Amino acid sequence: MVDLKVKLHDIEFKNPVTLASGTCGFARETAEFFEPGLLGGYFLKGTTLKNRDGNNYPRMAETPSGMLNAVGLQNKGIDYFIENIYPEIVNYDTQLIINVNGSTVEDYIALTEKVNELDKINAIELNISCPNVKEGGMAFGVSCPGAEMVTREVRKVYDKTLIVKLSPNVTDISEIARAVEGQGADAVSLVNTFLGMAIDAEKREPLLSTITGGLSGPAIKPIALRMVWQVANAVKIPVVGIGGIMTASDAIEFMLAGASVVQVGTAIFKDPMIPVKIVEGIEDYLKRHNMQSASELIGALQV
Amino acid sequence: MVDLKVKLHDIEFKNPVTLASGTCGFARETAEFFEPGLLGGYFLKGTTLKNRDGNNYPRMAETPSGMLNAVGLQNKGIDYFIENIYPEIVNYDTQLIINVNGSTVEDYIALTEKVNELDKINAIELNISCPNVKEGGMAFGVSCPGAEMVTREVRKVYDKTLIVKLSPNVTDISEIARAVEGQGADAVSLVNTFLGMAIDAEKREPLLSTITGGLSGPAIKPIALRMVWQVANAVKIPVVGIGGIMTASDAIEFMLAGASVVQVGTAIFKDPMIPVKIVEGIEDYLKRHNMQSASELIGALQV
Amino acid sequence: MPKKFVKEFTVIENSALNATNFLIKVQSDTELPEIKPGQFVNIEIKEAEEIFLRRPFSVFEVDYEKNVISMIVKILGRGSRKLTEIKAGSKLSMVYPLGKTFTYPSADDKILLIGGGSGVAPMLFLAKESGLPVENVDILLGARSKEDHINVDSYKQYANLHYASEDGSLGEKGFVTQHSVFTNNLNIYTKIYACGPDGMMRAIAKEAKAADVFCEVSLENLMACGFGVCLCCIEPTTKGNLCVCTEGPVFNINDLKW
Amino acid sequence: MPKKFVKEFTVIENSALNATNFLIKVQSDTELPEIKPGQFVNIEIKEAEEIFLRRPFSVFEVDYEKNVISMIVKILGRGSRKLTEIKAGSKLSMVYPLGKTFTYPSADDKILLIGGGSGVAPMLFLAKESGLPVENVDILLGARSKEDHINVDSYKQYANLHYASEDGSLGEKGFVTQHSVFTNNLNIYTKIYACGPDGMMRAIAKEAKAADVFCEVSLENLMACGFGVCLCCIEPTTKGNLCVCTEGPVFNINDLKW
Ligand SMILES: Cc1cc2nc3c(=O)[nH]c(=O)nc-3n(C[C@H](O)[C@H](O)[C@H](O)COP(=O)(O)OP(=O)(O)OC[C@H]3O[C@@H](n4cnc5c(N)ncnc54)[C@H](O)[C@@H]3O)c2cc1C
Ligand SMILES: Cc1cc2nc3c(=O)[nH]c(=O)nc-3n(C[C@H](O)[C@H](O)[C@H](O)COP(=O)(O)OP(=O)(O)OC[C@H]3O[C@@H](n4cnc5c(N)ncnc54)[C@H](O)[C@@H]3O)c2cc1C
Ligand SMILES: Cc1cc2nc3c(=O)[nH]c(=O)nc-3n(C[C@H](O)[C@H](O)[C@H](O)COP(=O)(O)O)c2cc1C
Ligand SMILES: Cc1cc2nc3c(=O)[nH]c(=O)nc-3n(C[C@H](O)[C@H](O)[C@H](O)COP(=O)(O)O)c2cc1C
Ligand code: FES
Ligand code: FES
Repeated sequence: MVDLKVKLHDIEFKNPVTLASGTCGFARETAEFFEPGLLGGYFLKGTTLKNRDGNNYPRMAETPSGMLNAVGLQNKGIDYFIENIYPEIVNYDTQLIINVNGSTVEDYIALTEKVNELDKINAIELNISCPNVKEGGMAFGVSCPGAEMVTREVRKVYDKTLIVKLSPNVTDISEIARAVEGQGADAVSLVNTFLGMAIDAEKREPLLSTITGGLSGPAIKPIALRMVWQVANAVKIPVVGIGGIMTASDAIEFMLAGASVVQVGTAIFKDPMIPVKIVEGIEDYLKRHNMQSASELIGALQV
Repeated sequence: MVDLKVKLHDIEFKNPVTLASGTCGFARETAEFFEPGLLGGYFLKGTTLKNRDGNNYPRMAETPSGMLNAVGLQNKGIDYFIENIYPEIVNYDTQLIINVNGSTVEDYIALTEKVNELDKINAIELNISCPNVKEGGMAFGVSCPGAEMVTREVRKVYDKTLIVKLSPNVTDISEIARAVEGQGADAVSLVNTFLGMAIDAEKREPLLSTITGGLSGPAIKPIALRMVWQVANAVKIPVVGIGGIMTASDAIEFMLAGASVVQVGTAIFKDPMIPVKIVEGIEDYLKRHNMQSASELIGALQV
Repeated sequence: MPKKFVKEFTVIENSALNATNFLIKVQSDTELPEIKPGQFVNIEIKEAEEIFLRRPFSVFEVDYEKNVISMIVKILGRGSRKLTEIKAGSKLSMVYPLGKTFTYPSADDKILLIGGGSGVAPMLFLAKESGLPVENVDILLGARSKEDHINVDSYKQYANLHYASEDGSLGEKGFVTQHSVFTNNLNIYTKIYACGPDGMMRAIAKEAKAADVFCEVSLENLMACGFGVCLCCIEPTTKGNLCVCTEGPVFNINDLKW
Repeated sequence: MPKKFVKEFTVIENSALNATNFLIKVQSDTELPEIKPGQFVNIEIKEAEEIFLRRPFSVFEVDYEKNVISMIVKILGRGSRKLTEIKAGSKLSMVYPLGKTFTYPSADDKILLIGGGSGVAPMLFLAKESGLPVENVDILLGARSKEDHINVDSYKQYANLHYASEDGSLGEKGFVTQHSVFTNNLNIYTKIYACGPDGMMRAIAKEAKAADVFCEVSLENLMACGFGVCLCCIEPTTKGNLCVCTEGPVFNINDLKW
């Protein structure tokens, strides 16, 4: 029997496969396909202090091996989550992590304080990298002072595991990673989506209501993998690897590059069962390679 | 009859379709498939002052809708070019542009001075964005001071059209574009490749000898298109659009986003005739849309 | 117990209904869950370059005995074209059943079903399922010309068939909303259902509102996931932006911001 | 006049030679240029997800009358597998002819051709083209076992056939360099040609160097373009890094840094 368990700071995941924020709703939606306890965890849909309607339709465009989205953090706000959603999912036998979003530092703080009260939420993922909102979002994540400031202020009010989600739309992502590590982040997750654009040549119009949107899917995998490798080599805190993961091999590559946990995002739109297949594939890989534990994969790239 | 001609600063291209540096050799190779005069121009293989062997094999990895390369500017040096290659291609009825690369500013200057003497070369493309060389290369292209310095010094010794090729591996590409515009660049071309990585999960080794390499192909198109759109809105000088162009529609999208000329790169590996088909496709589009001239497409996106 | 599934079906028939519409029948080797009109499947388009996401198609008919689902696929772009080239015997991965059904008519309802473009399937399915006598079910199908209409004569047992065509080559000339069912008295109907191009449904909604008749439309917004996690398919409603894939595709026109 | 072409060929045959090797014959509707052993074609693998680049394959046989080219395709990964599933009648886009041929033997040469893995095709092609009497042409084919060998009996008219297999199930037991043609007297040959796995060719090169016999090998480096523009396929040589696709795939071992 191989041991699939991995640790991220002080929380344990039963396996390294989790779902990415904004691609798994509030875990209930995937529960219609499979038992949530099969996965290591869920990074729930980006949540804000107040209700947000998100951006106008159309919010999506298919691109080569990927897609652009411009959802813009549509959600009903943290209070709705606490009252209506949390009770429904609280007993899922898996890690539930809230993806926290603000337009101002005050928003982040207020949100975090509320989340801190939720017993079964052992970590938050601080999203300072959403490219689809006008204020806040990515603005904090693309400069060291911005990233440091939000991390520092949230750290003051949050006791549990603090994961900061980084934007790939930067010159040097390891610099930002080091900056948030310096302010007390317990882990970093990367990457969020790449700012991209799609045009309808016939109509001579953008395909998204917001003109630009966030690129995700296998197309971004090589860049995301490079960033995870750079960041894992730059910081001491653990790394959550995200970006275009479709198969167990992809997940393993991110772990070899230094990720302790991976998030599967867009892949689930293509096939909701992919995350479960990835768990099985990792187990199979470990057996084939005579490895005892998934944690042996972390950073095991031979260079 | 539609008019396919476009202007870039003071040089004219018979049509907006050119080939990207490093993907069309020295134009002779594609001439084995089609008449070079069919295309607007060729951005010749990155040339350095002295012979360069480039990086070790393997230098290439296939990725979803794209590829990574780590060629590392292998070339025989500018003197070899002037003596042996230039005479052979000088009479091609198309624009020939040299892609100039240095490890130091002095290299760039020395190279440019030599190129300045070549009658039939009406422009250079200053490559400050190659991710595959240890010194120089991208280092100049990812900061405003670096980009400014090289552009300023080369501008002093070069009389003809100076195109600066930008790196996409930056937080704000329009900032860099404005910086080189400020130092006298006549045009900017973008994007060069994205720094990426690929891993052989079974062997637990990187697939490239250099670990990381440059990502190109349709995978990067949405990001490249966004950058061209941002830069075209930020500078007054013309823009050359590059990144994952496979079809006439792709080329038109880049023009709508603001490019005056486009470069086709990796697509040619998939089908060497693609550039010719793109010229035909643009002509067909203009006819279908009752447009008189390809230049009407430039920046014509309705937002 | 899962309520939604991802499964490989076997294509047992793919036949052209006309130049651009195809009937595709697929069979499962396990029992089907209950599937209602308006619900849809999300189909993976395999072996196609540059197609990344699945494509949603309404369920047209269900045969619970043989575990067969059929769809009517209209060629619109790359994915639908590729799908219509599939051979019997091939495998087709589907996510199903997705979305919600219509408000079923009650025994004393007289209903009008309007289908256009790719929206014909759910209307025919609903006509069959309505349980109403033929005389209480009117179907109006709209298309450009006779060639663009598909033959639905077998549905005469469930409904009265009316046609509109822009060139007048089948039924009345003009758009569906110019058809006599609209220009006469829309109030003879107690429920109207529609599925088709956006413009058509908006025009119908306008007429239904004016006549104050209950009206549901089935939307075809662009989708990424199809099961409510991506929030890409939203439609602005009086209750906020709702997911067409989980809270629709069927909406009461009074809830829409049309 | 173009010297290289991109064209859709029609597949006229795809037959299994054994479990992993397939003979694929494709036909052009225009005249073929001259194609020599060692030269290759770069094939587009269509309708395959996540395959972006073409795959290079050596030409095995050319029929100038019927404009037919054939290749022997060994299943190695995703692309070659997909290619071996192609049906007669399908179209196949090829870039051709690519690369350079071998140094042809002269009338008084006695040659040894060694093929292994996916490298059998150019060796058989060269045997046929050499123009030498059978007694001056030895072919040595290496594989894991009898099942991995393909039947090349029809080449008896051009060459003496020798086999090596790792398990001894066909011909001599062991690697090709352990075969008696090597362990006896390699100097009976004036020219040696080889194509196969890297390790095999390096071992052969070592023996040929030791015996001071002329030796050319055909390399199979990873390629992106296949026609000399990307510089991805390079091999370090005494003349610097050379493109395998244009300056090879055939190299004299003395030029290689092996
Ligand atoms: C709930 C639902 C049920 C549907 N039922 C059916 C059905 O029963 N039969 C049927 O033929 N089709 C149906 N459709 C529409 C079908 O999903 C699209 O025709 C298909 O996705 C087009 O894919 P494509 O690759 O052919 O087009 P693409 O190549 O992706 O696009 C071609 C053009 O069509 C536009 N387009 C693509 N999808 C849509 C869409 N959903 N709405 C409007 N414009 C679009 C694109 O923007 C583009 O301009 C349904 C859609 C939904 C959401
Ligand atoms: C000039 C030339 C001539 C060739 N002639 C033939 C031929 O006649 N018959 C034949 O069957 N094959 C031939 N090959 C090899 C053939 O091109 C590869 O087997 C094929 O590209 C593999 O593609 P794939 O998609 O099946 O493998 P992938 O899925 O791309 O790769 C599977 C594994 O094989 C490795 N691999 C892929 N290509 C090569 C390669 N070229 N060399 C070494 N390892 C590789 C990959 O790194 C990976 O580990 C030739 C190659 C060259 C360059
Ligand atoms: C439709 C969609 C919505 C997303 N919403 C969020 C979000 O709310 N918060 C967040 O941090 N990331 C969000 N993301 C980014 C993903 O979590 C992930 O970082 C990104 O998609 C890259 O991974 P992938 O390529 O596996 O999808 C979203 C992505 C998509 C495609
Ligand atoms: C194999 C290869 C070699 C390249 N060499 C150079 C080079 O020498 N100089 C340069 O400026 N860009 C070089 N590039 C980058 C391309 O010119 C182009 O900017 C990039 O590939 C994006 O365009 P594409 O997606 O159409 O290929 C190279 C790209 C590839 C794939
Ligand atoms: S398509 Fe994803 S939420 Fe509806
Ligand atoms: S494969 Fe491109 S140069 Fe050889």
